[in-house]
Amino acid sequence: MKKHLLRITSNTEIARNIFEMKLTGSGVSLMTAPGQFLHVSVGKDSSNLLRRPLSICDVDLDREEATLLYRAQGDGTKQLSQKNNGEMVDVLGPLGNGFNLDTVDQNKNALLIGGGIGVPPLYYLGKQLKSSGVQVTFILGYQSKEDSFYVEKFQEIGETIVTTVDGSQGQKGFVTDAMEPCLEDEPVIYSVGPGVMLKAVEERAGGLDGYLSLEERMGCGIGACFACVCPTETRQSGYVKICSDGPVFKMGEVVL
Amino acid sequence: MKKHLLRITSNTEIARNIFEMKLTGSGVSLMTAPGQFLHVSVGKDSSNLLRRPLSICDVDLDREEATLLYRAQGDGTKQLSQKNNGEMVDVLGPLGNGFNLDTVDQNKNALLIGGGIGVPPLYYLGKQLKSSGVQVTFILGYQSKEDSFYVEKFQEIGETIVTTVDGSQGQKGFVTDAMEPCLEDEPVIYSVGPGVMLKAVEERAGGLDGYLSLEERMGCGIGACFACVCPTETRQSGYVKICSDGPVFKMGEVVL
Amino acid sequence: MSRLSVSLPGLNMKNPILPASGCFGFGKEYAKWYDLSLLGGITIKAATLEGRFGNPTPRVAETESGMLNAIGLQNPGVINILENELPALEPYNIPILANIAGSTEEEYIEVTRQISASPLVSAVELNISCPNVKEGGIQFGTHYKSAADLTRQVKQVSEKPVYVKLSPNVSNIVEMAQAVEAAGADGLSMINTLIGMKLDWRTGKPILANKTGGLSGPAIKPVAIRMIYEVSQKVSLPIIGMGGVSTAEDVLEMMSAGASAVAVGTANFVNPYVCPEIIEKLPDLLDEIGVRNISEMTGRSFRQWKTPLSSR
Amino acid sequence: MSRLSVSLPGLNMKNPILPASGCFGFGKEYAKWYDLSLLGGITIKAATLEGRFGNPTPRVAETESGMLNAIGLQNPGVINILENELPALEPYNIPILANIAGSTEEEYIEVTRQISASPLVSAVELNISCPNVKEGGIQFGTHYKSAADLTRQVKQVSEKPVYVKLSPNVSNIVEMAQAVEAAGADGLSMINTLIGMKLDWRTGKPILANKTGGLSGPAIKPVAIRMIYEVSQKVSLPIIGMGGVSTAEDVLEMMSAGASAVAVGTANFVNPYVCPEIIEKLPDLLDEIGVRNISEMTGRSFRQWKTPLSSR
Ligand SMILES: Cc1cc2nc3c(=O)[nH]c(=O)nc-3n(C[C@H](O)[C@H](O)[C@H](O)COP(=O)(O)OP(=O)(O)OC[C@H]3O[C@@H](n4cnc5c(N)ncnc54)[C@H](O)[C@@H]3O)c2cc1C
Ligand SMILES: Cc1cc2nc3c(=O)[nH]c(=O)nc-3n(C[C@H](O)[C@H](O)[C@H](O)COP(=O)(O)OP(=O)(O)OC[C@H]3O[C@@H](n4cnc5c(N)ncnc54)[C@H](O)[C@@H]3O)c2cc1C
Ligand SMILES: Cc1cc2nc3c(=O)[nH]c(=O)nc-3n(C[C@H](O)[C@H](O)[C@H](O)COP(=O)(O)O)c2cc1C
Ligand SMILES: Cc1cc2nc3c(=O)[nH]c(=O)nc-3n(C[C@H](O)[C@H](O)[C@H](O)COP(=O)(O)O)c2cc1C
Ligand code: FES
Ligand code: FES
Repeated sequence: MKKHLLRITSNTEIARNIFEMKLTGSGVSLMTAPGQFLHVSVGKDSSNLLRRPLSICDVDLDREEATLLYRAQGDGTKQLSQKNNGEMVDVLGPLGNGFNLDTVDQNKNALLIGGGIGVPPLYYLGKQLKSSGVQVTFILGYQSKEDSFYVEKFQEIGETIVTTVDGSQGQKGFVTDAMEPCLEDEPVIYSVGPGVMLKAVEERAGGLDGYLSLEERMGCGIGACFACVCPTETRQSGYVKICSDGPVFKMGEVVL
Repeated sequence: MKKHLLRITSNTEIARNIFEMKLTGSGVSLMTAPGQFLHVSVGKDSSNLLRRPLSICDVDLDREEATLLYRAQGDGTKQLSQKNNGEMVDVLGPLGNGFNLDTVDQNKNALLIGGGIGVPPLYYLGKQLKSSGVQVTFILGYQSKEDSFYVEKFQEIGETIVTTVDGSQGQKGFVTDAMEPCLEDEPVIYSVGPGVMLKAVEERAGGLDGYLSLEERMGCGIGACFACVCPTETRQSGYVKICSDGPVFKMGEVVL
Repeated sequence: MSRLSVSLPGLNMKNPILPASGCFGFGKEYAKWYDLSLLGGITIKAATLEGRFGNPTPRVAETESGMLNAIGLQNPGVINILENELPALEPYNIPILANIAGSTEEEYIEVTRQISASPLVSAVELNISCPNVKEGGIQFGTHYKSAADLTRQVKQVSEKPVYVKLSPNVSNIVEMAQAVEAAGADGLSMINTLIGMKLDWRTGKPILANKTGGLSGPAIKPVAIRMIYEVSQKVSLPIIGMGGVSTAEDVLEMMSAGASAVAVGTANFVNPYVCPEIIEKLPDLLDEIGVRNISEMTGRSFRQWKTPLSSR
Repeated sequence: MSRLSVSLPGLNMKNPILPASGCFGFGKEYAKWYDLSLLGGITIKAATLEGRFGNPTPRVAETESGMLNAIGLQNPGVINILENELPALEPYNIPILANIAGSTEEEYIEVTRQISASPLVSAVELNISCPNVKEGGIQFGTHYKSAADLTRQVKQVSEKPVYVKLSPNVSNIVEMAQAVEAAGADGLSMINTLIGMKLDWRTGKPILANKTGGLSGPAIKPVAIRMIYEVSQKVSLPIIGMGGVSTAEDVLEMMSAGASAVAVGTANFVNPYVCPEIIEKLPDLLDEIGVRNISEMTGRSFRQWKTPLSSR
């Protein structure tokens, strides 16, 4: 595992408080599995000690460029949003285990469901699934039109259904409200978002195969501090560590 | 009293670890008295809480530009040295009371003695004394040639004697070793430097009139926290606050 | 009554913000920066019976997100304060909380008697938690019995409500708070500084002439929040919270933990305008979370968590 | 013997740096980052008799220059540790300090008996200072008598030297240290975390599910330095210092205060390479101040200040 200094090539606000940051450096070549994350140092000095886990949203291996999308909400992500092109960002990664792509065969469909700031990793995942011949459908949930991002980019990959809580774009409601019709051809489900959303997705999925990417506050990000555990009934230990055993787990594996 | 955001117009290393920083902004117009200082915020966030007191080295009132010279030694001044042109620096000031220029009449001479990083304020002082018709002599003490700075600029104002501890430039020894011959015409003395040096200067001065600028670790910089007191026998309170009563005191006024 | 106003024994404040003792002198220096009548109140620097010079310098050192101080209760003595310092604050017409220290019980009592009699003083703050003096101070603040005894005696002579300022350097802050509550305190101030130290790694010597000093600033805020939270559930006294507060958000965090008013110390050195800036921002934050009156914030955290709350 | 080597009871270390308990798991995660044999030693995560799941999440929160944790002693239990975790550390051939916790005296004793018997364990560290569990932990660490009793009993069964890990959440750290010294401890580890708390100002709710947590990181270093300084002058036990260390300079500061070895905790999360980077830098710093052997640094501060030194 590695620590890298990556150079910012762009860092722009693409929706309300949502930033797209592009980073370049030799470390990018390791970032091949969608669903993995980078543990990003936000401060210049010691007042923001903890790194922020951010999913890899896209990777251009030829240009050695990785894309992160993040919401500038707290202290750390706000600092990140103020960094300029040319500045270096200290990241650990890629960390964790990404989505298992082997489980979809080409004839199957995939349904990718993302809520809010859980949307980013689905982009890299969607691209890879598509290029291996899978037909991909997205359901992307946002608060409102102003909070939505990357919708057109998703549409380039596959059918994209947008839901907003206030109905200002796409369907009014939650991602789960849009799932029903997409389940008919028994797709493999991939979902990223807050815990409550994942739980609802799992319930709606009614036994279909799927993978969920979990979020939790992290310390080390590499499996050493036990900050990010999640109970499971399927493993003897009784828990998994989201940072190193996950963040992606098979549906049903963990207790949400 | 005021807090200003000044813009860096240059920040360059002019000798080993010695930086010259030029700052511009409307606040500069207040910085008319040599010997005053700015209380400079060094960090972007809260890990370096305390401001650093730095003397005003020069002011160009027309261009609204102030010059600071500082040694990048500790955490805070090192951070300062990494700031780029265009960045803003948050300063309080001008703070404290500067040198009393009224006490020298034009026919008198002035002897300005500075040690190490005490040298900077003597530049602005020397310029003002000269322009009011006083003949100015400098004794500037440095560790070695590599640590010396601004010598040519001082020479433009008046005779400049340099001492270095290792003899690599000017006379070998301390500033006090060079004082004797300069005392003949009974100059008014102005001195800035570490406490031990000021004490030695006061002793050598043998009763001549003079002013000393003191250093102490500061909290508030404005007289409220009592961090920077110095005992005195001439005031009823028994102490002075260096930040607000000083940093410049008449020789003999404080107990060094 | 404005939405920012709070009311504590002796302290009717138009907003919950007051500078912390020792970080604001006797006010006159900051009066050069802004109109002090903007403040909810002022805590003045500790008064002792005689004037004190305090500790040798250096008296301050920087630490990560904090600072150490070992001023040593320098002040001109109670008479001088009453004659020369307090009158200057009269025009601002805001409550004044007089911080009191001493080496002996007798000294505390005498200073309280004198200062609490001043019409300019709204309440006294019993500093039994100064870590930077050899006698008095923290020695009273780390033993329940001495703290309670002192409180009782000071209450007997005080003409104004008495806030006891607690030291965080104790094993059980709740017992300490309960002891002074039982002894008759009208309120609590917490926390004073944690005892800390910094050495120069090159020489191995302490930076402070006094060797140890009091740690303040954002670094200690989590300790302050914890202690205020714990104490506020177990006593029924109002708490003036302090320790690392430097933003309006910090103020609301501390009130949620159980404080009824909030004092700002070290942050004044970082930004002399910090108090009025915080006061100005508070209404916006209250709007953001839909709270009408700031006094509703006090103790929100445990009300929501349904923890038994014996206070207020 | 290299210039960085230090020798403490049971711990012959080629340099004074070891990761702190709970911040390094059982080593295997960091083994993916660098060769663990570079370390002076390793402190493993607390072992209890049975496996424990620990507290609900969130378990960590960020504070200014620090963090709060409330892991709650999650671990797979002593048998599992002996069978599955420790053997993986054998190849690195460095001393292992086994951190031990329990809810009752009996549990501490039993865990010590089992773990101290392992040839892979060089010494045990008695964690009587965990603030994040309801039973055991800090309740032993804030009462002199319970701390001393526990130490005495654990010493009776331990086949290895015993370090007692002290809590900073006490009124008098020196008395605590002296109590465990008298009870037979071979060394001290200090400090564990300060108890702290953080609330979300918007909701008023604690960030940690456990509400309170242990404060660690640079914010607490001044408290650690002060306690190590005070204790090292009043006891004759070697001290493993910790609390906010993140640079080689911090290591030398802490040794100057009186530590004989230094543990690094939170800083591992900031930079997984921090321990080897510190170790690499130490010789340069020693050169800079003209010190030949790092062991000479221990207690420099009070040697220079001519304070009576009863230790070492
Ligand atoms: C595996 C993983 C992948 C993620 N991917 C993305 C992404 O691609 N884009 C994105 O915007 N966000 C992502 N998140 C959430 C992101 O980590 C948090 O939004 C971010 O850490 C908040 O930091 P802050 O500085 O804004 O908040 P602060 O409040 O300053 O954060 C304080 C501390 O809390 C932690 N924290 C706060 N909120 C969260 C949260 N929701 N999840 C985890 N830790 C939190 C921070 O990491 C930090 O340690 C991901 C989280 C995980 C676990
Ligand atoms: C009135 C006055 C004028 C000064 N003018 C200049 C100047 O023009 N150029 C210059 O280079 N230096 C000047 N100094 C000294 C300068 O303030 C310190 O060198 C500087 O604060 C050190 O900060 P640091 O970040 O390098 O050190 P750190 O060790 O990171 O500082 C930690 C803390 O200690 C304080 N501190 C450390 N050393 C000193 C010191 N020698 N004097 C006062 N505080 C100290 C810092 O201000 C800070 O609060 C002046 C000092 C005073 C009191
Ligand atoms: C320089 C300085 C001087 C202080 N003097 C006093 C004092 O005289 N009396 C007192 O009760 N507290 C004193 N304190 C403690 C503060 O009032 C406050 O309790 C503490 O600093 C925590 O708040 P903060 O983190 O906002 O500074 C002093 C603190 C500082 C930094
Ligand atoms: C996430 C985390 C888990 C910890 N777990 C333990 C533990 O199991 N046993 C123990 O004695 N100390 C534990 N500690 C305390 C550390 O060992 C150390 O004493 C403390 O964090 C101070 O050092 P630091 O500031 O370098 O982190 C833990 C600390 C952290 C941050
Ligand atoms: S964040 Fe440390 S174990 Fe996952
Ligand atoms: S620095 Fe506060 S009184 Fe001088």
